[in-house]
Amino acid sequence: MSHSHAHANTYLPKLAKIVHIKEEIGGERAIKTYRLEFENGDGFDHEVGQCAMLSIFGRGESMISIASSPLTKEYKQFSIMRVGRVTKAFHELQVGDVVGIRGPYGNQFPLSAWKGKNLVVIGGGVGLAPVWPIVTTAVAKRADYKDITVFYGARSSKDIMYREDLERIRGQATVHLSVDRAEEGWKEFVGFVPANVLAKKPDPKNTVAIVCGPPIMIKFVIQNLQQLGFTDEQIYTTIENKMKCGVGKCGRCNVGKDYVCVNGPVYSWAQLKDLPQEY
Amino acid sequence: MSEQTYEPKIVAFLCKWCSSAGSDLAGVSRIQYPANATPIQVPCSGSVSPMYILSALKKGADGVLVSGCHIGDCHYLEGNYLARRKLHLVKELLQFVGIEENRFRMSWVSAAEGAKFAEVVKEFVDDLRPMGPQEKLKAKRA
Amino acid sequence: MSEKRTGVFVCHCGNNIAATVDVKKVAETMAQEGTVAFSKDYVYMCSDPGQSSVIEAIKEHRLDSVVVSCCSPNLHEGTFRENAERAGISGFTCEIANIREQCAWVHKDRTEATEKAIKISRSAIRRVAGNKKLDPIAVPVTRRAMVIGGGIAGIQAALDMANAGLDVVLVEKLATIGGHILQLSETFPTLDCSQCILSPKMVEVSRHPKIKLLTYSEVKEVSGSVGNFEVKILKKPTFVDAETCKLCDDCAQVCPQVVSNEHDLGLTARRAIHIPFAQAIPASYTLDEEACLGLNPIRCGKCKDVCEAGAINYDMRPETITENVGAIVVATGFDLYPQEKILEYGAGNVADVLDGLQFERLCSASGPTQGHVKRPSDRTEPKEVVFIQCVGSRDPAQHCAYCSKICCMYTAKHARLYKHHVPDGKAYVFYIDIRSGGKNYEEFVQRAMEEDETVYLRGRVSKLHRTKDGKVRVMGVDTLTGQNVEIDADMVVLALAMQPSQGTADAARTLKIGRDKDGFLAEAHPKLKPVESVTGGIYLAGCAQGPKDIPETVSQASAAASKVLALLSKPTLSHAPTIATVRNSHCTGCEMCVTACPYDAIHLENGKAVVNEVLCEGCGSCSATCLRAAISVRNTSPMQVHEMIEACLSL
Amino acid sequence: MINVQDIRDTARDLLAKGEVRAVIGWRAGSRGMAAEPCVVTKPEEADSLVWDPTCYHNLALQLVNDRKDLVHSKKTATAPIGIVAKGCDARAIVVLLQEHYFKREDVYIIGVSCENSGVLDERKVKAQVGGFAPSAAAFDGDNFSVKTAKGDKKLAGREVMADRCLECRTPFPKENNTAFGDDKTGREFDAQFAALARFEANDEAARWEFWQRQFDRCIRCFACRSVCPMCFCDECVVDSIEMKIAPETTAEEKANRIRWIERSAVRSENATYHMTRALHLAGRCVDCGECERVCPVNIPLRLLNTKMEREAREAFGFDPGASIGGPSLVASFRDDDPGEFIR
Amino acid sequence: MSMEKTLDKALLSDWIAAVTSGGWQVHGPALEDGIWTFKPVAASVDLDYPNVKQAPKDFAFPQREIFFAFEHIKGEAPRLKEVKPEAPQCAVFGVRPCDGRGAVRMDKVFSDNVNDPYYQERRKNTAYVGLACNAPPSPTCFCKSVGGSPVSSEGMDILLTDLGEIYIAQAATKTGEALMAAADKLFGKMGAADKKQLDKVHADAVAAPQRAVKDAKGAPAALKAGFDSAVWEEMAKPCIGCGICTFLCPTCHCFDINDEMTGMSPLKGQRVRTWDNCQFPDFTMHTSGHNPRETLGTRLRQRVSHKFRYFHENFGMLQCTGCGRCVSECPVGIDIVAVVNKVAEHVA
Ligand SMILES: Cc1cc2nc3c(=O)[nH]c(=O)nc-3n(C[C@H](O)[C@H](O)[C@H](O)COP(=O)(O)OP(=O)(O)OC[C@H]3O[C@@H](n4cnc5c(N)ncnc54)[C@H](O)[C@@H]3O)c2cc1C
Ligand SMILES: Cc1cc2nc3c(=O)[nH]c(=O)nc-3n(C[C@H](O)[C@H](O)[C@H](O)COP(=O)(O)OP(=O)(O)OC[C@H]3O[C@@H](n4cnc5c(N)ncnc54)[C@H](O)[C@@H]3O)c2cc1C
Ligand code: SF4
Ligand code: SF4
Ligand code: SF4
Ligand code: SF4
Ligand code: SF4
Ligand code: SF4
Repeated sequence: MSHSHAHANTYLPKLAKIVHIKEEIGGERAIKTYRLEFENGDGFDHEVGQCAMLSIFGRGESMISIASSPLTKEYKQFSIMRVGRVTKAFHELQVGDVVGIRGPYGNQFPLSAWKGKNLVVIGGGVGLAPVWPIVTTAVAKRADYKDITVFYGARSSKDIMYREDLERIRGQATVHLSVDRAEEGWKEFVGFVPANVLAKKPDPKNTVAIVCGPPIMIKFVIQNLQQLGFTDEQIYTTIENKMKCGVGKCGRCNVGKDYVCVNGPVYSWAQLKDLPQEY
Repeated sequence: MSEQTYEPKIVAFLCKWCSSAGSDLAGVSRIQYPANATPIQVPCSGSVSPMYILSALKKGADGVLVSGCHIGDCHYLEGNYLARRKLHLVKELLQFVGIEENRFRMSWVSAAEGAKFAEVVKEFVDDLRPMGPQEKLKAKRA
Repeated sequence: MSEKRTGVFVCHCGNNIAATVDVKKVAETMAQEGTVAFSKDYVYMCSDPGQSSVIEAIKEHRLDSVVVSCCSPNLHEGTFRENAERAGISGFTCEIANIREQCAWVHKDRTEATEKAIKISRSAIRRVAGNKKLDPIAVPVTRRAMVIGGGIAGIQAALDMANAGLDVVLVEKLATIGGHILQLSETFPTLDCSQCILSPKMVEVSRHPKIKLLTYSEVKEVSGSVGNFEVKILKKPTFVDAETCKLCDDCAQVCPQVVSNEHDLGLTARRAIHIPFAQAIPASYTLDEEACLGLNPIRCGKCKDVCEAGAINYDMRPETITENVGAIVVATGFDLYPQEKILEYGAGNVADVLDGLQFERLCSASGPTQGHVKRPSDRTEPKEVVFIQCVGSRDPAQHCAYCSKICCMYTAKHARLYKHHVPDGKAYVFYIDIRSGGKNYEEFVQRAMEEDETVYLRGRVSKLHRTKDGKVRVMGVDTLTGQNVEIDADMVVLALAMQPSQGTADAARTLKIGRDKDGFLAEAHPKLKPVESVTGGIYLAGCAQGPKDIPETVSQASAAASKVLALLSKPTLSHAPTIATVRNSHCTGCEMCVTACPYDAIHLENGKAVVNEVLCEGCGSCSATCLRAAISVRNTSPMQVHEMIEACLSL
Repeated sequence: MINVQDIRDTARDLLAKGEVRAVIGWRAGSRGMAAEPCVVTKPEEADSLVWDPTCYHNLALQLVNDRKDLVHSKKTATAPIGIVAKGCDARAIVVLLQEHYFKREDVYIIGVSCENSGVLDERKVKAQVGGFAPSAAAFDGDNFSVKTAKGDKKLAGREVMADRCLECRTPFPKENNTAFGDDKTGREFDAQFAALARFEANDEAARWEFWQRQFDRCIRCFACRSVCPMCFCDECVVDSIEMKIAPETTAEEKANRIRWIERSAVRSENATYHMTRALHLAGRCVDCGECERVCPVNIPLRLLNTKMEREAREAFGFDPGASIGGPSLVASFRDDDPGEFIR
Repeated sequence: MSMEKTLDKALLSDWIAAVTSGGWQVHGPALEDGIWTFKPVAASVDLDYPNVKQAPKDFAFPQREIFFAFEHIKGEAPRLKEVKPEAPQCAVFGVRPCDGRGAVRMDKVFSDNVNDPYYQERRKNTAYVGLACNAPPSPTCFCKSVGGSPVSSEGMDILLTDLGEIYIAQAATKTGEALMAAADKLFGKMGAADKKQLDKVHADAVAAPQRAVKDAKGAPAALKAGFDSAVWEEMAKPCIGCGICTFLCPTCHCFDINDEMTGMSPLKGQRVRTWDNCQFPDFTMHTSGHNPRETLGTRLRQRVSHKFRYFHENFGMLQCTGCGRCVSECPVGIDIVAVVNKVAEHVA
């Protein structure tokens, strides 16, 4: 995997304007979705699964998955959880503010290799964002894929991100939502995502399953998928490590021989099993 | 900065009860003094962490003033005793590494001592002026 | 939580600020600050329209915080904070940038002053950016009060409060209440007998259903804070059951142990078992353990043998009593400056040189001489008496710097009492000047001079000594005539300075309340808070706070009582929320903050510092001491200061 | 002279009886002459313990690490931990106890006296042999014989002993459960603070010239801080990010982490770091000299710390590491603390 | 080697002068405050020295590098100004073979995948004039066992060998040749005797006994097999988690990127890169506080595995060059040689 940045200064962000902000989830660890448009016609294309380093000057940089489909060229979308210095600063921005962006970084989901297959996309919490472009891209190229199933779970119905988008794609994909605890008016599954997966029993035949979410969720989803007959090669996930440079030099995301920012963040379970469990 | 235009920048930590009130009195009495010291009101001289002083110097202060109530008059009874001990160490250390000793000044100014406050600032500025800008600890970012 | 939206309001203060500071420029520059959503200048921010405009701006621009660049926060911080509350935002998110007293009024150069005003305002903006919305802390109060010291001050305060319906605990160190007044004979300016004025009050105390009297007791430990103190009191055993004691004096008759009688200042003696004086309250004998031959094991036992009432109980043990009160009045009174320290007047070793209180005893009908003035050395009636004023007072070089205030008056009284007892005697008074401010006081002194023919000599007595013929030679100078004066007196009375009593020092230490340079209890403000101590909920009355006479003592006691009544009139108290908070994750439990805190507001729980919200005054000493940035004062966090430093150095 | 076998026997005994769960001590190093710290957990390992003039590490740090391990693993100690401690190590333990980092009954101190000697300064040895690392050293009580790439050399103890040892006043660990060696408190080397006094003879300009050069050289490896038993803070002022993150730590708190000192190893930041550290160690530093020893670029950190130590002693009558009870230097005061500098 | 010549030791200073006048800033070893460092050379330099304390990696990878400056005025878009490294041409004299090999490894990192423009800019302006180690090795040297040699010219532009009165200068790159050509007349032809002596000196140097990683070839596999071994934590027990081993290492390259403020009204600052390292506890810590390498053992494993396994898996060579710095300078004596050997022993 190599980029052709031979002469560009990869550390120098491009500028992008926030054109839209949507508050997905409130609370202490709020999530907001931002649409960024490149300034000065200076931008880049990306692939499904890649991320970008977003900057707030004076505060620092954060690696964030690009949550929009590569087919969408006008803007790039990011869903950011407010957890620390940079992300908190992001949550204080408004439409019209300009931030820094560099990338794209990382590998991609082999979406074209999955043509003709069933896709099972499983997300939890903010972990829906990195896998969301799989859903939107596959839905846009609906004919290329067979069944598209989305599992998504959150703590409560208030914590469900992309709520409208999930409803909108229901026609083209099967959507299984879940909340952790029973609540009034909730008609769908109650319980954790792994349980929902086990209950709905997606068929492993000619299927790839993509999982993203909190580590503990990933662990149990994978166990359950294996129980349903998925092989390690059929299961994909993405991992997060601390990143600074994005180009495999600063050493933070180094796990075994891999630099997650270059060789990851997308891994099949077969590949990931071979890496040290340092993520 | 050329010699002529050099105006020492002073950060002045003033305790709320005595020194800040003392500087108010200087104001009420219209006692003129140089505009070089920008006050930061703190509850007590005892709340001034040595970090504040080092930080101010690092940020480019030419002088740092800490002023509190006279010994025995602390609104919080003992805060200035603690300040005296802590800041004695700061003073010694600054001197030890070769920072001009008069870059850091401490004074006791009561709420009644408006004139003294003005005098302290005036003297401090006079002390600082010949020293020129404080470059030793100032962060140079280039 | 979200981005700060601060509004900045720059006041012209008419021309007070605007004359020197370019207020428009300040407002414009502040608009450039990251967190500022609105900025304007106005001629009088504190005026009604000014304040309303802040409210409007808060609403219109969804401001969550306010900086007013105007005069000293001492003047209008309250005004603008209340105003902010009216607009629906927390008062604690409003900060004042003092650009008048600390800027416009002290500088002339418009450019410099404007720059400084910008820095001050910017600094306030940075401070407010870190301010949290806070609510005052409400603390339930214990509606009981304690009075420490049972002199006239303590008695008056206790009665006032009890009469208003408050439960009061009165703690007195000695075996009886009453204090020094009981040693006086008659009192100026009316010359009525001190016992007559005090005894009814003492009896009232003993009978009052709302007053719990703890004599022979001392406060050992105080914890808690305004509204809720927990006080531990050590009650010494008297070994006599006050209820049963019949005051028959049988015990004292048989007691073999004779010691000097402190009530008569050593002019008489008493037994180990004794009653301080006849009218003592509680009315009971007391066995002075120290003077007794020995209780454990019992060495003598005579008193118990003779006590028919069976009131004596050698098994009494010290008792620790815990009382919960909401407020405390300290009325621990005075001692006389020790005569031993007056070297020039013989350091107490010259016979017939007495102090004022001893002279009071000599004049007192209940005193050692039944009211006949006699020299202690030979029990003869002194014919020439010299009274020396200002002994130990007004002498910063050697003794007390302060004026003891009442000595002029009591010396005049002494001279008069002496003349009333010994009409053919001669009274001389050495004085520096006469301070007789007080209703009918000057007249009283005039009478001493005119009616009672006291010779007032202006000047200092340089020394005195005993002559061979048993007189006391007083050598001084009359500064009015410039003549040296030498008098061979039969008796000399020194008007010694009043000093805070030993019990006052002890109480100050236990209660952790400040004292002034002379050791008197420090008032929170010399003019505006004369009966409050610096610690909330603790009040001062009587000579423990400074020398004073009875009327003043009583007024102050009543004032303290009314302060307590006001304090405890509500079921809860509110405490400023700008106090220290601990970040548990960072605290290592080193206890440095615990030691540093002047208010003992911090203790450790499970190895982490915990701040008592009520005790903490928000001084920040803890935060400057903690190496781990684990403790800081709300709304004055190091982060805020860090940013303010930056603001001060901007430009 | 201490017989190292006594130390081993004691350690073995304590471990065998279960009176301690481990013994922190020194063992022979793998890379030349120097010993290295070790933690012995089995009685049979006790024989690996050594005691010689290359045991320069202040083992109190290992106690701090042990404590952190326990807290981190949420374990409770089954028995106290044993530690072999020199005079300076023991003083450090005293400060840790004073600051309640652990309890006295949690440690079993096997004191070893430095008697008439002290520990070697490897740097001095190197300087004596042209900058080449010595591969082995032997000590005969007065002299060291060292082997180097450039040949062998005999060096007088006085010449190659660590500075801190030359100025040491407490070669005997007073706080101990058991101790070996004699209490030779009155031994004759340099006067305490002698080096400090020499430095202070310089004028202001020379002092700054000196310190500026030192500060400039710092690479901010933080070995000085990391090796210091008193720098046990989980999060240090120089850390640019929040290090102690608990579930309740808010985004706000992480975002508000103050950057008093930037990561850049430049003069202003380095100077602020070292001055802050000196102030944080005032009244706590026991002059074990470890920070100075480990500094890879030879910054004379002891000078800074002994300056504070002398102030603590002379101005405030304070002797760090002397007693467990009593308040910390900067958390307390006396009515007659000096205040002449306040004008 | 294309160009091999002799240089009379007395002429070294003339050569340095010639190189200097050719627009190079010459650096050489200097003993300052008790430590050997490369310092700009004015006239001459004494090359009889052990090795510099800190590997000379900072010529291309300084401890602090400004990426760009930014300014953000309220209401406007942020303005960025790229800061190009001011990289004077530096010729570093006296670089030891382990450090030359270190440069090779750094080059790999900073050109793989994406070129690091700052590194590249500085690197292309740096020339290494190496110096063979023909004095007995320091007790901590172990270059031979990790595939190097005390006389290796890997990574050098020129390798000098001290033959007593003269140096043999062997150019290894075009730059090296140019540096020699700049003072062509100072150099003599290397005669057969010189050649013979050189070969002997080199052979002796190679023959001199060193400490050794017992089976360097097998190390990657051994470390893989020993990944979960308990010896890591055990060996890391005394480690204090400082930055000495990594900051001094010729091949450690990890860094941090931060924004340093120069003003807040208006907001101004710089984005800077500073060295960082895997031994610091916060290095891999996530914002959540989760730390994939929380313990000293896991961090020691990372450092050692990076040198002896991961780098090998990526680039087919060990990253460690055997300079021994981390061994000799570790405050508590953690010894990478002993660690690798012990893990290997453990899995065997
Ligand atoms: C591949 C990948 C994809 C991700 N995708 C997403 C996503 O889609 N959505 C999402 O919400 N999260 C995502 N994350 C996680 C996200 O990167 C982190 O939550 C985020 O970086 C946290 O940054 P923070 O600044 O808020 O936290 P902090 O931990 O506070 O800071 C992170 C960085 O900010 C800088 N910094 C911190 N403190 C300071 C200071 N005092 N001064 C200057 N600089 C400072 C430092 O450089 C620090 O490393 C992803 C992470 C990875 C690796
Ligand atoms: C010689 C002389 C003559 C005077 N003549 C007059 C006069 O004619 N007219 C006039 O108006 N004033 C006169 N005064 C002043 C008058 O005596 C005082 O104003 C008055 O006694 C003050 O009362 P007090 O309650 O404050 O103190 P005190 O009378 O001193 O009472 C204090 C009480 O507190 C108790 N106590 C002390 N410490 C403790 C403790 N720690 N715990 C518990 N209890 C404690 C003491 O035992 C004592 O009972 C005279 C004073 C002197 C010295
Ligand atoms: S000083 Fe700091 S670390 Fe020590 S107990 Fe107090 S809050 Fe905790
Ligand atoms: S702020 Fe002051 S009063 Fe409050 S806990 Fe800290 S030291 Fe005590
Ligand atoms: S050990 Fe030396 S180089 Fe490292 S941080 Fe400390 S002073 Fe700096
Ligand atoms: S320098 Fe200060 S904050 Fe840092 S570890 Fe040491 S004591 Fe703690
Ligand atoms: S191995 Fe040694 S040098 Fe490296 S971090 Fe640990 S203690 Fe420091
Ligand atoms: S790992 Fe150690 S021995 Fe190897 S190159 Fe780095 S510093 Fe030198």
